[in-house]
Amino acid sequence: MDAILLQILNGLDKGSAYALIALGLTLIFGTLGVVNFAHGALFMIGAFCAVTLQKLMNLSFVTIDETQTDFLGNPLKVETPYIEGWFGPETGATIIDWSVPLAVLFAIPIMLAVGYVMERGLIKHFYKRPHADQILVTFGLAIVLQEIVKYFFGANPIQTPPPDALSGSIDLGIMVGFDANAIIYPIWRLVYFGFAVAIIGAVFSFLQFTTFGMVVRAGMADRETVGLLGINIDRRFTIMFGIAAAVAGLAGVMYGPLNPPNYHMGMDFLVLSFVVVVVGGMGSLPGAVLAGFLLGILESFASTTWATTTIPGINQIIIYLVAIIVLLTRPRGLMGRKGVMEE
Amino acid sequence: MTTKSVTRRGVLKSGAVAGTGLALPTIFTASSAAAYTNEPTGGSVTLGFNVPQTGPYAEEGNDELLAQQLAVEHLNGEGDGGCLNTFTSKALKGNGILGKKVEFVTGDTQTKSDAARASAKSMIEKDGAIMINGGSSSGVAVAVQGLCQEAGVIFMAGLTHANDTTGKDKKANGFRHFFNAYMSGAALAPVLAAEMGKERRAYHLTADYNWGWTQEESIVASTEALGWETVNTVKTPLASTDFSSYITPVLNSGADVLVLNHYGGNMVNSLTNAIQFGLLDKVANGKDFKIVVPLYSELMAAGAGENIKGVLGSMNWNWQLQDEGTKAFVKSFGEKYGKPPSNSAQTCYAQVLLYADACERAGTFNPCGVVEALEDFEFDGLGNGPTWYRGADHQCFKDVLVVRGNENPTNAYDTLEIVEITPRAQVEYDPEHPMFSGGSLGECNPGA
Amino acid sequence: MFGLNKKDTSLLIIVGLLTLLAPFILNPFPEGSAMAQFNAGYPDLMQRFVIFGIFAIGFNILFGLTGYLSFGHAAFLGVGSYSAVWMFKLLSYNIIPAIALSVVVAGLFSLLIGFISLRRSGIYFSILTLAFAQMSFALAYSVLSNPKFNLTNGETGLQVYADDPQILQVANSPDLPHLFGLPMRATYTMDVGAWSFDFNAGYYLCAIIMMVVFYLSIRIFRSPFGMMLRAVKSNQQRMNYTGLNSKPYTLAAFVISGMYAGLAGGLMAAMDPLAGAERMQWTASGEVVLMTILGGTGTLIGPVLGAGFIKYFENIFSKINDNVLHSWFAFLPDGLEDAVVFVIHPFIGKGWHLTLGILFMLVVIYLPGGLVEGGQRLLNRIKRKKSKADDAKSGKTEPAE
Amino acid sequence: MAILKVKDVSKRFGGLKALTDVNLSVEENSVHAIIGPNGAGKSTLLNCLVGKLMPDTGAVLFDNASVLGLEPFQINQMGISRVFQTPEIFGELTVMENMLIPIFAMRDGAFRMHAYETIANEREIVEQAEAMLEEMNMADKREMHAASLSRGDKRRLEIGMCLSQNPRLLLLDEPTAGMARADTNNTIDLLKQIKDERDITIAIIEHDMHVVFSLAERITVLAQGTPLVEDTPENIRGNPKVREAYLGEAA
Repeated sequence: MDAILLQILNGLDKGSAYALIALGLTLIFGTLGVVNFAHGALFMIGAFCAVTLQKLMNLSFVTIDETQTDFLGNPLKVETPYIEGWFGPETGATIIDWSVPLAVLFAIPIMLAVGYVMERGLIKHFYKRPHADQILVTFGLAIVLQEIVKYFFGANPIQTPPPDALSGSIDLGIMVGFDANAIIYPIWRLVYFGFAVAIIGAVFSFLQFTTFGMVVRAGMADRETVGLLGINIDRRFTIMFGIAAAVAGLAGVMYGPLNPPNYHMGMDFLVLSFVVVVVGGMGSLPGAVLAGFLLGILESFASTTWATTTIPGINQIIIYLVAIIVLLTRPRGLMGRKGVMEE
Repeated sequence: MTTKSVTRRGVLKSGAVAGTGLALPTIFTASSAAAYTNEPTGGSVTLGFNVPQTGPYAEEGNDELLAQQLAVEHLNGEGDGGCLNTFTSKALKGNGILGKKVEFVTGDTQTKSDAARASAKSMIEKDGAIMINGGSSSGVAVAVQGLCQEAGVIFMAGLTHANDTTGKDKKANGFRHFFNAYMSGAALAPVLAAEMGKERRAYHLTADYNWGWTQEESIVASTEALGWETVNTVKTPLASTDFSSYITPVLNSGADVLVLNHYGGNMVNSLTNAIQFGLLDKVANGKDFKIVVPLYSELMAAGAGENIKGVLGSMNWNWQLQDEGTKAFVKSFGEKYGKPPSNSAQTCYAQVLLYADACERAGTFNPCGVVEALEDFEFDGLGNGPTWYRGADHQCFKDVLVVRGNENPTNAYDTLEIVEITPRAQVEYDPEHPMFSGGSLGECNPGA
Repeated sequence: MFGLNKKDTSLLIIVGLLTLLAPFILNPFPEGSAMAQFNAGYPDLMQRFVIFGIFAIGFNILFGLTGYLSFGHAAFLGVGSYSAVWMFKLLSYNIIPAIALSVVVAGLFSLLIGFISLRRSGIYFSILTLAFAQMSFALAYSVLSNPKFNLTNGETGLQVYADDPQILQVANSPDLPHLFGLPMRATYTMDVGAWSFDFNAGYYLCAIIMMVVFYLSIRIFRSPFGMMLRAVKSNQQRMNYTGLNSKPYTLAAFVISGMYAGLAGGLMAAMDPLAGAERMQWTASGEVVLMTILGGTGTLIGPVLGAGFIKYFENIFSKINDNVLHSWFAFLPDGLEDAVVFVIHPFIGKGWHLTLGILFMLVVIYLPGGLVEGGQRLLNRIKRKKSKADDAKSGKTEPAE
Repeated sequence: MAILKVKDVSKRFGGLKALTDVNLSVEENSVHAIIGPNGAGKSTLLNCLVGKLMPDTGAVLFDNASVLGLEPFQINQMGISRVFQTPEIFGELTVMENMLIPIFAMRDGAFRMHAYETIANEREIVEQAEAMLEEMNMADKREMHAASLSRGDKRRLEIGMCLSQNPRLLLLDEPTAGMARADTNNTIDLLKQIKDERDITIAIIEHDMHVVFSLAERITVLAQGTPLVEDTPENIRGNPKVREAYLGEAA
């Protein structure tokens, strides 16, 4: 029982990342009708916003400590971050310790800007081109973005640890009446799940309760009609693209403490998140979220010993298998509207 | 007009002098003089450095390349000479190899066996490389070793840890300086017994491909010989990025040791996840829970950051060793590049020197001569103490290091501390050991 | 000639001459000169040029004609390679049965995957093929290489071992892939003055096969069948209401292109008897997409050009390092030299992926017809200039094309 | 003799009744028009005839054989050709190729792997296509891309492609929708000419009364998913029910 609950938690956690990426992907597809293969790269850029902030905070001045020696036997150069110099060692260290949560604030303007530039500079010109062209140009963009990140940050993963207060794990089992130590779960993973739920909730209520959101939803349903009403739908779509980029980016920022960011994490998630979108239903926001969590849970269960002994190798192929089955039996996906991209 | 199996470009350079351009085409057949593939005939000899320059192991490859360049400098008598001063064989004079200046070309393996073979071929066919060195995975090493055997050049492997490289896939033209999974197990087992006791229950997470399997097999064998019990062995897909669903079952499995048979990005993530889930803070079966990473590298340690504190593993070599060879190498590498070398860098450096030395001692670049000179060669002064290149399988035997993630690192480079230097005798095995049997070296192939 | 019109015949002849003379064309710089690093005329790369040319020609039959974008074609290439190596292991090193089997197996495999994937179109088709390819890769890399049932030899790659049966191997035939005794590695080197040219048996075999399949692809492009495939791309609705069933047409195109991929895979194994799982990864499928688009989708010669371009990039361009750059810009003052090298540095050598990505984007944005369209535009511009000049002289106008 | 019979066809979309008990028969070699206000179910009916939609109940018989459950290409092979509201042609192909495809389809059926033949060698088919282009007055445009034709020419091409298959029934879906007056008149003339010169049945769904009364021999008026009346143009003109349901708005 507790093992099953743990795997569900793992699934929800994986699913959080899938859902957030797929949410943005669907938003872009639904509003702009663009298939964005560079969306995984936005997730990766978000994670590297955290890395950048961490590096900025750790910018240091060098003092020479004659009492110690480095690996060559020369006097040791001691690096002290400027922040610690300015705020005193303790406050400074605390600020650095909280760099990942702070990076959320740091990443929002950056991701909005990246999204804006991407849409105005590139995607805009592809609204009327076939989906294949959109896939190709964004695929090219994804390669370029990941190579740029690799050039600046190298190929090795970089740790972005959570703040001390939020690292370690807590005993969830006791809270819901299990034995002690039955369900111990890392705090940051719970934070990540909560964060994902909050972001998803924010996006949905934004679309549901603001005029802006209403126009966008109307635009998703029928772009031309809204255009006829004299509403500048293009500008709103640009903002929508920025928001989608920010959602993916924030998902990336917060993901860093779970698994250290590397330059190819975007590509790792790309194929998966497309599967999520297709399973959920192209253009359906609730579908993307539901499918994200479902696939996360499914993947977790497929990796249990029970599953891999029943069907050897199932953990390697489960996601693709699900995609194939769903596409063949229910092409519109779990929650897709009938007739939308249903071929 | 003759037909031959690989081009020999070196010869042509001398022929070029005689040619008078296109007005009166003179057609040379190149094979008349050459006795083996890419026989150097000019004033220089070309080595091929085949390392990952793109893809997730690019940093590892970059480190190897730095060491290889350093080795070339030392061979050509530039710099401080590095290990030439400490090497017990004194055949190398700092005047190149056999009086020829050493040049090199580089290739990008991309850590894919196909791409690695393509770049090795390009260096052999186009650039006339007479020896290929480098690499950061066993798949690549086996693939390139096979190619070098067929082409008739020497392969001096870089980082390759699977038993197969000098086991069932061993080749006469290939040599491995790096240690292997069996040796990791043999070196780790006594330390594990000393630190954790003989009654432990181990849970293995293993990367689901050849190297992972051989490592799991080796570690399971050596720990079970200690009296440990293996609770479960779980294979994880190579493409996994999050290991939480593999870690959680460990918590309540009754195991008290987790062995991560992972490398590179897999290892960084699985270890990070294991620490997140608080495994190291746990007490199981009345004992403190422990994590073992049988194969460590400096870059993985850097990627895993704080998480490696207290985690045991093994290494081929570490810059903190105190023998003369190590000190000389670390000094010249550190002064040139501002950081200490990694163990794969050291392997590549030593391999280049060993190759050059073998050529000097054989008095020829002919692969068969080189093979003869390297087989059962005993030396010291390149790090790790007295070392033996066994003739039966072309595996190097030397001390193996057991290391632990440093609890209190003083700088970015001493994140690992040496726990034990396991003497060579303890990691030796019979060439016909079941984990290594199956293949045969074959004959050395000079290519012509 | 050969049942082709004049234009296609001359194209075929040009391609034929280019491939047959490739050892000369690709080695334009004398040995030992500073430019020699740009020579591409060594056997391995020449083989790759034509093998990937075959792969891309086949891909273009599917993507160029029907517009179905497959992200999983590398799987067929991989399956072809595995089949070929298995023939080497079981029968002998003669490449004929190996290549034959690789085409057949890839054909059957593509029939299966095509039959399922083609139940959807558009982006769904792309994702289905992607999913199948990734599954194949995962299976080949680990699941099917377990010690109990080792079909692929996983990470190391499938290769021939001394204890393999090789029941048809004749005692004194070469111990590496050969065509009735002619080893694929046999190379004759001709030296002319400072130049040196390699003539490799394997390359010429691949080149001849590429000529044949290139000819076949011209025939397909010009055939009623090819016209039907273009009709699929243009308007499936009209097609169906004209009494034509578009499904078997697309499936046939899918299988043909799968067989081309299998042939390429078989040839790769014949040139180098090792089959690695990485050649099935979806990024490898992405590579053939890049080749086709860069060269020119739907054009005859485009995919071959694109394949050559990318392979040249991967093998030659990637080797330009900072030292080389410094030697090029040595004529500049020191500070400026460093600055120039600093600016160019990210794009060359190991940064070749970045350059390729940028180039690819530029092509998709500005040159949807790829290099071929670029060439045509250039030619037209020259022609127009010329004709303007002619007009001025003679007062005549050429008829519009 | 009725060549096309629609018997008790009903079709619902969720709660919406699109067609209710439609009965209709089209006589051989006649021109039969189906008219009705927007939302009367004209398009739904048409889609049921050509295999795009499956009615919930009822039967559709062509030459006494059921067409229900057949794919569009199979229905085409029975002798029904369809002209769309916006011309559906192969835009990226040349006019000549557009004309060749239906003729190949006539000869070779739904699928044939003629991958090694050359089009130029198929003399007979090329000649037929040339003749048809001649008949459509489009011979001079044969090498143009179909997408670059004018709206009227696209319509001519589409009709020509349908006629080249010698269909027994030609279905036209608002063939003059969105056309300029001159193009509309040209199309009417073309259809008249076809009617006069060929043994062909034409069923036409139309909004434009000018077109309907110029061409049709019989007219069915559809309202709210069910046929209101079926009669000759003269009688329809005078029918008060029709005026009320449909023409009333225009009057």
